[in-house]
Amino acid sequence: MDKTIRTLTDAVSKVTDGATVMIGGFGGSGAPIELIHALIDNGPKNLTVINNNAGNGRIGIAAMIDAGMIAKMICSFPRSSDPRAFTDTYLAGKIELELVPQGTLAERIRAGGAGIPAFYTPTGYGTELAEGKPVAEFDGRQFVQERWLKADFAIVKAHLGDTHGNLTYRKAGRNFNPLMCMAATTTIAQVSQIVEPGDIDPEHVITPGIFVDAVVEVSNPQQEEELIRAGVAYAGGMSA
Amino acid sequence: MDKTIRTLTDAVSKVTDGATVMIGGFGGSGAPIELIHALIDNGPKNLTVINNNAGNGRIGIAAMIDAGMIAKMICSFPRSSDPRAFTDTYLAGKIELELVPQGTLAERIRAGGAGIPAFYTPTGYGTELAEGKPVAEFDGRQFVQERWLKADFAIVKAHLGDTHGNLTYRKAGRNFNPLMCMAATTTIAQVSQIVEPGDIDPEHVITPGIFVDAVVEVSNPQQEEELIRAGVAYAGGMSA
Amino acid sequence: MSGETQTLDTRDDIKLSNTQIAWRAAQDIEDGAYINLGIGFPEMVARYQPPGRQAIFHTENGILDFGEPPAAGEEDWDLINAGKKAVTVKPGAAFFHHADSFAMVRGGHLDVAILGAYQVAENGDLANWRVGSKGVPAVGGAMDLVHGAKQVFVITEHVTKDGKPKLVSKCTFPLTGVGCITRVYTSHAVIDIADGRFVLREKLAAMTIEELQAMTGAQLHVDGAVADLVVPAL
Amino acid sequence: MSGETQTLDTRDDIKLSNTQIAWRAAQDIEDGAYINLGIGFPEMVARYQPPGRQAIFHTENGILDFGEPPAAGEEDWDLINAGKKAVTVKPGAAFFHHADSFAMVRGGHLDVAILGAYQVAENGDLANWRVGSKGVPAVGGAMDLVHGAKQVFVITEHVTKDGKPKLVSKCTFPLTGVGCITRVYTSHAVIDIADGRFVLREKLAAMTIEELQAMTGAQLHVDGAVADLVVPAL
Repeated sequence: MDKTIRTLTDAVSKVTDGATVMIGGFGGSGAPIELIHALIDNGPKNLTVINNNAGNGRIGIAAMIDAGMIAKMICSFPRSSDPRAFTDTYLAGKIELELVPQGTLAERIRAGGAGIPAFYTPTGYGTELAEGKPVAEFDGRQFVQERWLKADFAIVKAHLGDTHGNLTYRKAGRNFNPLMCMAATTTIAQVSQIVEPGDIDPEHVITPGIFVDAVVEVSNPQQEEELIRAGVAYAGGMSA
Repeated sequence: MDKTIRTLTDAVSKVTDGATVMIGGFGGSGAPIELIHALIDNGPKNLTVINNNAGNGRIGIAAMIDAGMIAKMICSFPRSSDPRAFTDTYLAGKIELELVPQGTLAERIRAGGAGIPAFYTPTGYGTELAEGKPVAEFDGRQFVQERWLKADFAIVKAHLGDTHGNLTYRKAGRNFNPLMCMAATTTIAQVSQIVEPGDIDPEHVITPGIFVDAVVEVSNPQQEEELIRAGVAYAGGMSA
Repeated sequence: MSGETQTLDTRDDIKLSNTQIAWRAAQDIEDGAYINLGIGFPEMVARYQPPGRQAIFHTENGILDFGEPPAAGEEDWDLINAGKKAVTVKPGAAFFHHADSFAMVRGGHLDVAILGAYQVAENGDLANWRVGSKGVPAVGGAMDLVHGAKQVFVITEHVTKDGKPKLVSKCTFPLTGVGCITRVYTSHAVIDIADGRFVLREKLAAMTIEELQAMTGAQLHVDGAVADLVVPAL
Repeated sequence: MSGETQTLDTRDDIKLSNTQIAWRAAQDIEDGAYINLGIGFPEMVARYQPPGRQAIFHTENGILDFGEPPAAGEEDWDLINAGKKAVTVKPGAAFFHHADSFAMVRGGHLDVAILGAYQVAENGDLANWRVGSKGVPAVGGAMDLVHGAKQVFVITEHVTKDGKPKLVSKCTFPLTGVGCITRVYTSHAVIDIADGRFVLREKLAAMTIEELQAMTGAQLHVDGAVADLVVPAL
């Protein structure tokens, strides 16, 4: 068994029009910029994208929006230091937004991965984000019913990955990545280094390989924050 | 901030009559034998105990049952290589049993720790273990509603622990321990070695210190399986 | 139907041994499959992985990719499987807690779970955790394992020791799960469960479909070819 | 009530600065407390921990016990806080994923969360995520943070820039959470929320309760002594 894929383009080649795609990262931390750009080159349209944010500047998810690939964003915070891509598209009525509180977003994704179709949370009770959702009382307090989130694909950024798909992460770059690995039919991870099975201590594996389908090496990954500060715009065709 | 407690007896001194106590371990793996025996010496009665099993031989949870400390067991598998303590007490009608499927037990404890009062699971639907529980349909399939489990105390076995309460575990000794740390008002961990903050890499912390209240060092912990094979019975008074 | 079958002899001369049933089930596990084997008889399946295929074994108590038992005296009692037997790990193993372990189970991440059975019904219901209301009930992970794995197989004798059918129209023992079993490997046959029916796929060449039907507590359907159930001497 | 207050001047000469409000809130954080500070103004609270006390700071994106920003040029952009600012970690820090992070939040493990506010109502309702229905809505972790922490504090100006009360009988802006705030530190007072009422605990010595009431959109109750709100020059 070897889950290694040689090129970024091959890694995302199965993502086709209309797919639901979870993309890891919180802002730029743990964001799989190279996989996103390869996806832009492949050019599937009408995607539903799940991420905590909704892109920054002219790269990554923002560049997907600019390329007209995203029909709907499910996120908690569609703002950034340079939110033009989402803001302009949203205000023009050309992208749908499902706004989800951040902890509920994380728990819905985990529920999708864990086979829990619905759960109750105190978060959002009595607010406009809970409108239309079932409410129930437990132990004298009111809770909102939330549903699992699943996806056709998850695109994540990890640190080490072995050929069985076991993954580690770097610092706060962990964030949504391990959850999304669990919740997608097909999970594609870019890693800074591909290692042999056994090179990652079983005690230190954060995402066990059962949750990962493909691993592609990007040895010096870009950081969204640095690209934004440098004013980079993704021009396409750079992933091959 | 230093969460170190010097003696086992002090560590469990706040567990009083009628408390609900989660005890980590799966069989003997990850079972905090020394803390359990200290608890027997302290002698609180009428406890509700949550563990995957219900004791083996004449030590650990079985010795608690023999000592008449447990009014109710919540567990998935009250059998072992030497199940006399639970079997005899249960068949004599002197201990209550709440039998919970193992994955549901784990998820209920995690829910207790995560502030999720109820969730839906496919597990147990249509069986006697789901009788009387609410059922709901999601995406054309039937699911059972299960409630969170919380406890007054969790007693767990870890490997390394720093003075802030950050913990690591050994191999499959992890099992229910990290979940129980989350779900109890007060969590007491025995560790093989107490180390300084920073000695555990932040990437390798399994239970962050926010979930732990007290850490006590037991440098060469006993393994239930070895005690059972040696025919040991806990005689009391050995924890001081 | 149970009236008919009570007169049957189990005919040891023309049935598979447990190791042969385990061997047959093992042939259907693909390379790279993630699999959970129930405690006891199903654990035997691990011994018969076809050459060139490497399945990855999951145990509920928090290990992925565990291997053979260690040599006697080399046991580490923190490294055990769900049956509380000492195991080893292979390169590429991972440890995780119980909630993550059952996320793998319930979340549909296992390719196959293989379990024993007291009874399997034609609608896929399974009874394998207790036979009555006496004694101490214990369920463990059985009720979780029957939900979530992409396929849930049963390996079992075709009939009980006293000749009663284990494949039935409706389970009479307490259920483990509803409509969860997709395939049954017995001492006499390989049977799929589809659309609420037993569909016969393979049977021992030495017996007729009628003979097999007489040992079975519900209608056996034929949908395409019925192959011979052929296993090596083991 | 808002009719009265619109005529009020905010009187810069007798109000606390934001740093002073943050300082005052910081005095109530105990040694060893686990705390989450909302993005922006609440982050200032971290600067004013009293000597000898060490609070442990949580950030939603998966760090416990993070510390000061790194020197310019030393940033690691995988090591950021919820406001996407570069941070460092202290000895004893831990990293974890978002579901575990919000288990800490929702599960009642934080001792204190401190947030900003557009409006706080006397029943503990908070409005702090949007002021209308225009533009792009963004909620982040605000709705989660108001539930679960053992105490949820607000730090805020007592009135808006145009003199309207921020402490009100009922929020008119979209709610972040219902009945979730336990204490409010303002530019003029410290006010507990108990049993659906604002209870005045401290006020600036230079003003009367009546003057404070005139700036407040709901009844201020007195239950025991009202101390002087005293802060250092900062």
